[in-house]
Amino acid sequence: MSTRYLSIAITGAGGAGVISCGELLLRAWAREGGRGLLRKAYGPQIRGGESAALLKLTADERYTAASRYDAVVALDWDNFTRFEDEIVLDADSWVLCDEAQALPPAVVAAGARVVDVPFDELAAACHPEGRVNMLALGVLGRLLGLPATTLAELAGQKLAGKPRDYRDAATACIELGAARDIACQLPVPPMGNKGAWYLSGNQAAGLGALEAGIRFVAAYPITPASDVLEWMAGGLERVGGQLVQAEDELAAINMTIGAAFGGVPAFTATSGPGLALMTESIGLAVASETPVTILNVMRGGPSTGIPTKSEQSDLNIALHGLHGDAPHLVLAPLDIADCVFTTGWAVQLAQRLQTAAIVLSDQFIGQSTAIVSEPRRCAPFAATPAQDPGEEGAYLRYRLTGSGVSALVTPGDAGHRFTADGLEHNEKGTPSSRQSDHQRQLAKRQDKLTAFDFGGDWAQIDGDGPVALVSFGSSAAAVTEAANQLAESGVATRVISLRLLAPLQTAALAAALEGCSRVFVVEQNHGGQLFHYLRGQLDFGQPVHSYALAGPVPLSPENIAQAVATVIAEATRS
Amino acid sequence: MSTRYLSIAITGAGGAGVISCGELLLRAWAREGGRGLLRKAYGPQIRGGESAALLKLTADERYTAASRYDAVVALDWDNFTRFEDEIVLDADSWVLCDEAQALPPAVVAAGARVVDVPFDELAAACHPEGRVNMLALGVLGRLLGLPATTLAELAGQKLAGKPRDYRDAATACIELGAARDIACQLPVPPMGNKGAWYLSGNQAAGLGALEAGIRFVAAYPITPASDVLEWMAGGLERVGGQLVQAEDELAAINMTIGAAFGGVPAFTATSGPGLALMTESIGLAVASETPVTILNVMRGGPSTGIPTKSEQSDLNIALHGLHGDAPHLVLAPLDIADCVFTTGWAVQLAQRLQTAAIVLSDQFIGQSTAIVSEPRRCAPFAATPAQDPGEEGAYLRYRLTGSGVSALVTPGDAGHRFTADGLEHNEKGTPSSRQSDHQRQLAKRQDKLTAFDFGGDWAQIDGDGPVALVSFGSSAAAVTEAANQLAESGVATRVISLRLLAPLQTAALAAALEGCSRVFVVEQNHGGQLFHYLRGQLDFGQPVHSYALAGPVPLSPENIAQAVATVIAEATRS
Amino acid sequence: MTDAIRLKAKDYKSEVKPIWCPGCGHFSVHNAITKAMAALGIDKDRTVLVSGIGCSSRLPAYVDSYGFHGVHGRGLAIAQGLKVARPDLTVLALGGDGDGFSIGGNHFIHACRRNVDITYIAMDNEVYGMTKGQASPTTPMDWDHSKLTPHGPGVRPFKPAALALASGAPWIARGYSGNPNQIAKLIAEAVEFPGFSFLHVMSQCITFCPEQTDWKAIVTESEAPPLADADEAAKQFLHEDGFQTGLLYREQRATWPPPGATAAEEGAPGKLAAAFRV
Amino acid sequence: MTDAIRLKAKDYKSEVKPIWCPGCGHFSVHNAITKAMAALGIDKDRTVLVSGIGCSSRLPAYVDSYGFHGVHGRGLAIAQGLKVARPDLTVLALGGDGDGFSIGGNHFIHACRRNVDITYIAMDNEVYGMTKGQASPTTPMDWDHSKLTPHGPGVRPFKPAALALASGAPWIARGYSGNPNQIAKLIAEAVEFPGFSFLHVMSQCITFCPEQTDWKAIVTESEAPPLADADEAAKQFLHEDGFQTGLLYREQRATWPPPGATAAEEGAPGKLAAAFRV
Ligand SMILES: Cc1ncc(C[n+]2csc(CCOP(=O)(O)OP(=O)(O)O)c2C)c(N)n1
Ligand SMILES: Cc1ncc(C[n+]2csc(CCOP(=O)(O)OP(=O)(O)O)c2C)c(N)n1
Ligand code: SF4
Ligand code: SF4
Ligand SMILES: [Mg+2]
Ligand SMILES: [Mg+2]
Repeated sequence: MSTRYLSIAITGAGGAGVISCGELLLRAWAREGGRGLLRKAYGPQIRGGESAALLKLTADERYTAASRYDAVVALDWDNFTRFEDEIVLDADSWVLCDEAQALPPAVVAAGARVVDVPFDELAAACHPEGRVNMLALGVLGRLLGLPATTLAELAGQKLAGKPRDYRDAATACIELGAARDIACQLPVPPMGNKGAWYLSGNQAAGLGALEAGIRFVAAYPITPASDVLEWMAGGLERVGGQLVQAEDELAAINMTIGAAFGGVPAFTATSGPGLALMTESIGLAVASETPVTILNVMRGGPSTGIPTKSEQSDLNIALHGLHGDAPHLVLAPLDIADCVFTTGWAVQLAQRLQTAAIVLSDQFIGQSTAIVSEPRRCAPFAATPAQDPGEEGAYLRYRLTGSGVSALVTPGDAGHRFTADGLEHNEKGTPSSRQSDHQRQLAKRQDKLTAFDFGGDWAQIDGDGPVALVSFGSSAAAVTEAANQLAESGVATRVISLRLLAPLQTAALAAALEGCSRVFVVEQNHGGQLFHYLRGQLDFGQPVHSYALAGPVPLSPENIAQAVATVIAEATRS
Repeated sequence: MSTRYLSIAITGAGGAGVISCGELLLRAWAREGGRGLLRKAYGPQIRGGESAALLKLTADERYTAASRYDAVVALDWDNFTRFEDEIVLDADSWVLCDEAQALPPAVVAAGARVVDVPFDELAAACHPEGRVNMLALGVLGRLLGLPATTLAELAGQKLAGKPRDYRDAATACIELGAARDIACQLPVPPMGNKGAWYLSGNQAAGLGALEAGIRFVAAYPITPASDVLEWMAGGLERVGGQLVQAEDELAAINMTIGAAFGGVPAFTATSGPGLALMTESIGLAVASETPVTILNVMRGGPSTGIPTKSEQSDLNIALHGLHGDAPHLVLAPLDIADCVFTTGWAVQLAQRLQTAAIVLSDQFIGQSTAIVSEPRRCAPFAATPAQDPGEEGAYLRYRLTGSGVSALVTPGDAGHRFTADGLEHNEKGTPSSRQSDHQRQLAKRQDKLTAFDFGGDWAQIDGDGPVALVSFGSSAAAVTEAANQLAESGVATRVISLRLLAPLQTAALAAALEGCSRVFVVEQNHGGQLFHYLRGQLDFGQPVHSYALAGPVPLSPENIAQAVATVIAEATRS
Repeated sequence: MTDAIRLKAKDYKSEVKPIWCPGCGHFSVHNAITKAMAALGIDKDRTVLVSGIGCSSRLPAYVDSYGFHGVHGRGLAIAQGLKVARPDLTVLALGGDGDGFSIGGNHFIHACRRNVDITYIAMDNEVYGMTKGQASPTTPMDWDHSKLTPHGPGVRPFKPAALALASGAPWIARGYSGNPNQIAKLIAEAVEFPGFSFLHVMSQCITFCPEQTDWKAIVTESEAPPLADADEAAKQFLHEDGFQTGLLYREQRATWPPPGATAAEEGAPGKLAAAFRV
Repeated sequence: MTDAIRLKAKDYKSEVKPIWCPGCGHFSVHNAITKAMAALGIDKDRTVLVSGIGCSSRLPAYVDSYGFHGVHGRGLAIAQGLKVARPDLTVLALGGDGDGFSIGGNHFIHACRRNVDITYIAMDNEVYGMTKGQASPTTPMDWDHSKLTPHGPGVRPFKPAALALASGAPWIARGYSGNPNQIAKLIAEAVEFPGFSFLHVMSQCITFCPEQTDWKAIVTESEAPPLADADEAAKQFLHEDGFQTGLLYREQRATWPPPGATAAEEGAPGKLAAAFRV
């Protein structure tokens, strides 16, 4: 294992509060200058089913899912099998549980070391309102070296609205847990970094949007995008914006377009099924050159698929889901912190280029919470280059300019009235079905994207080895991690993590690939969507391999590294 | 010009009846064993605007749009400029018009030869109810050598519902026109072929669907797909099926899915904007493995675009417009007659493979009417290979089989009850979010398409020259025609016209391209959608060039041939 | 039903365990449906339950009949297509207030108007349960429990019965999850009614709207015969507090498609093709 | 309006020539809108006309104001988003019966419910004009002129006013294309009404429904003051033949969003970010 990390899973029935336990632990860890990630997993039950808090503590902010677990705190074993694919144990793992409850076969088979903690009994004995999750918090806090006072303080804040008795019970349980001597050694990573942020990718995306100027949101709830909206509802209220809960996604995207037409930067968030409903009207934004940003938090597909789990299978629809020739922007944040930058960049690009931007986040980065160094922001664009709408009455909304971008005025601007149109139109905006107008406007809408200088943020490039690992969005972390592992076994790589997917920066990408002898395209879906897309856009001079694996279990750096190593070994042999 | 054809344009105000004139002329021509195509062009006005009947008469059924016109009958010149892009005249062209009306500058510039026919005056003088279009019919009939009696008979049939006076006037005008001696020589192609059919591509697609077993249609009107539905409404009534006019496309596709779930082969037709609205639920058909066929009659895009004109720009959305990994069928008829075969084939494939099939027709073949040899039919598939649902209670709707296709029962079938689901599910159909179930069901849905033997109809291949011209759908005709022209200038080609676009028959296509030194991908859109798709799916061993030109003017064989010749010449030179 | 043995309600339950929270009102509807099926002696193999997406829409898998769990808001469209294509089947559509009145609102009003002979059960908990508690079109204006609408939706809730009536629904009833026997009785009547029957069930969401346990106290059960007069019904529906249960409105009118619409003509496909010959 | 010179109706027309058939009812609405704008002395630069797709929806380009010609059925959503974001503008949404009551039906009922302060003019010709004459949700059951429904749609038409009322619209009126002055008066009132105002205009399609010239004979003009009582209105709307014109219903209720909802907090974006710091 190249990177030192500590992984802890806390599992229990839905009501047991394992997620709260994980959150408090991570917050306390953050206070002490630690770094880490919390992933939440639920069974299909709405309430009362099983859930799991999956923690990965690692000083270097490499936030992939853990490939194995150092410790599992099992408040009970009910339905543990649902998480079997995700919580991998081995002989080095520690299991903290009430030994009175029978161990699931998988745990026995893994040969994990079991430590008896009779959670129910201890919690009940400690306080009439005693809760097992607080007990577990105390126990884990001690193993991590966290002060019980910090844990109790944070728990108190979280339970501020609850009766005093309840809060007292929490403190008592935490203290009891923290006092318990447990014969188990965990490889605790170093702490002591400061200046961290604590947030989820969905919150980060919301913040990025607001900071980039979004003041209007219309949306329809959908998992796993709802919490972007829930955060933004509060945020917009404070910055003087407005959020409309629409009747459906068709209304949401059109309300967004309406607000944007009014000159107010506008945004919506959704997930696969909602994005599918929006594509007709995203095409309207493209044709009418109205700037809108759509955040799509990807989940398992197709159809309703697996709503609560992650996948990267909406790349195809994001790139190609609009009817007609409808060039637009597609971006993807690379990690939780990068959600701030990439969403903000998308908003600014949409405004500058007067088109639609689709941002592809996913459930993994969207709903995981992490401690991160202060996120980078997208510097505010210089004011849009002066665009003179010209004299009153002579305004051409869709004027053919060198850049493809025309002067955009908004209602209220005196004397530059026009009608925006999704019908093909001439420069003035009057509907036209002439070949000449059509070809020119098609070219204009394409050229303004192609000609724009996107700078260096189209991708993050690490290393300069001869083996290229190309991925997009949240896969970047797993790929980077795999590259580290490959480096240890002597394979030097070049990791290219794409942030801007459309327009694809083909020249820059080709340059970045120069000198590579072999390319691997890594993504979390079944069809190899990025792989086919890249091949369709670029002439690769070297062999290109696809590593595409659908969700919902996050991509495993180990498996990626192994697959790459195998191909290389075979190539060398033959 | 390699192929002898005669092109005639009849233009006039919307009320003047130029389309009727064109239709009657083509019908009479059909009676005499001629072959030909009628394309209709309208201005944006609903009624009262200008319209044009564009005829191409050609013995060999090469139904591309004419690149120039031998004759124009201009009943008036109002708004002629709207058709300027499409009706190209030159010094060899004849213009029949009332010389009292000033010629448009473009006509003058072309140097066309003008023949004076004072239509209004003659019609009025001939009969109080006299109409210019019937006069023109007579004049043109004579130039083509058609008997005036045939024209009068057909006109009488068409006007059957009108007052006698009206019909008499028509006969009188036709006779007057036919009697007029016009000093103009047209290169009339040979007639005398028999056994022809007279129909539009939209009618052909409707027929293909009904013959393949469609007994349920739900749809929402949209140009240029409405006339498929209008024909099918009558047809379904006669074959004992049912058509529902839905409130929108969302309802249409879901009603279609509902009927299909009931075991009744079901179909819908739409165009770009409607297809965009359907993609979410097409994904449901894919995930729930419910067979449905969607005919998409393409028009100019993006957004509302150019509703009445043709384009091939919905390839991207048809291939990739579904969220998640949602493999399905995409087909495209190659010409008007082929709409029967390809639509029938699509229906049968959807049924056999329990998935969604999207058929990409377009306005050009959909709304043009042609005289064609008896269309080929898709032979009825042998009954679905016996699939044993197994014992009562043990039925697994989504069983993993060798072929990927599972036994499908429909409600009413005793003892094999199941719930179809768009949530990811296990073999039984029970929702599951486990990695193992997800991966297996994803693979199953992909593999059943990949593994199927589609036979030789995936493409039409003509020639075996070293230069490959690859296209899909209605571009095939222009490409074939271009190939003929290239042959004349010594360039031997291989024309590969794709009928099955997804799953792309990569092995067969690679085999078909074997020995080619250069590939041109030809399509009618701005972005080169087919070009990028093919590159993404196939390793081309030779240079590949894109010839992509958006609508609405149909692709020109001459321009294609020239572009190909230029590239080849340059390559030879360098 | 040809089967000699009379099935009990529990025989109509499938083996799949519901995912609902303990105390969810949807359990009552599930029970009521199986009770009604038993009371009608309905043929499992000729019955289809169709739904959209939501906690409520998970129901079809829990009944031992045919089922279709579709996409959010489109259950009614699937159900109508199925019934038109297969008039021999008994078709029930089910879903929640979000599914039916928000994203599915257009299909709802058009289904009322079209009057295809299906039964539609809307399980209304005035909230989006499945997505963790956002406001729906029937949520009270001042319900401020969702972060998405922190001061409440601020919009007057729909009155589903009034909307159904104005859209043309010929059969309208209301049930309450606290009284599954009444729901069962209403479902049985709805299934037997020839036309579109709309059963609005107040079905509490214990998790996101625990205050709905108060409904118990304000529900009234109508003993009056259903109104057959649209005026009277409209008056009642626009004013009611939303908690009168029972069969509220019934009118006879022609269903769509008209019966016998699908008789095939002798040799029809051939004749259709022949018409294209020159 | 700051302009000293009072504009006339014709000054509000743009230079784009309408594509409508001679005799189309939509010309009347176009005239009426410009008359109303002149009567209100409205500021062209602060007015936006939003529409969907259809013959009727082509209207915005013919008025010299800002305009948005959107996609089919979604004009009301664009208009609401615009008005919420820019409360300072006067926003009118326009469209046909197909656009508004068929594909756009969900937005229609939700716009009525939401009560954003815009004016919606539905130009109802009981047909899809643009796509060449298919039945719409307001087409008579037995209208058999479309090949798509050769025996007529066979479904009872919607009564748009009844639907609007049941959905919560606070202001409902009806006009007729034969009387553009009345339409102009109603539009002016609608624009001034604080809330969602629904103006249903019977606007004939001379091309596909020439029989609609008969409307002239059956239209009645209401002199009575508008109803403020929902019961009475419901009764009238459910029964009426659909040809009573005038302001039919008016009720005051809170618009959405509540006024002053968008006051920004000092230093807000920074504070939001700060909350994420550990
Ligand atoms: C197109 C689409 N949009 C949004 C969602 C997310 N979603 C799933 S269920 C649901 C609402 C459920 O509420 P309701 O229909 O009232 O059912 P309940 O859970 O309350 O029984 C939503 C918004 C989705 N699945 N698909
Ligand atoms: C998504 C979509 N579906 C269908 C259409 C085709 N379409 C254009 S206008 C129209 C109906 C127009 O009818 P109406 O709104 O009543 O307006 P009218 O032309 O009668 O004024 C339809 C179905 C479309 N443009 N987009
Ligand atoms: S969240 Fe509410 S509606 Fe959903 S299962 Fe739980 S109680 Fe029922
Ligand atoms: S078709 Fe009808 S609605 Fe359209 S412009 Fe002509 S008369 Fe008006
Ligand atoms: Mg609900
Ligand atoms: Mg209309």
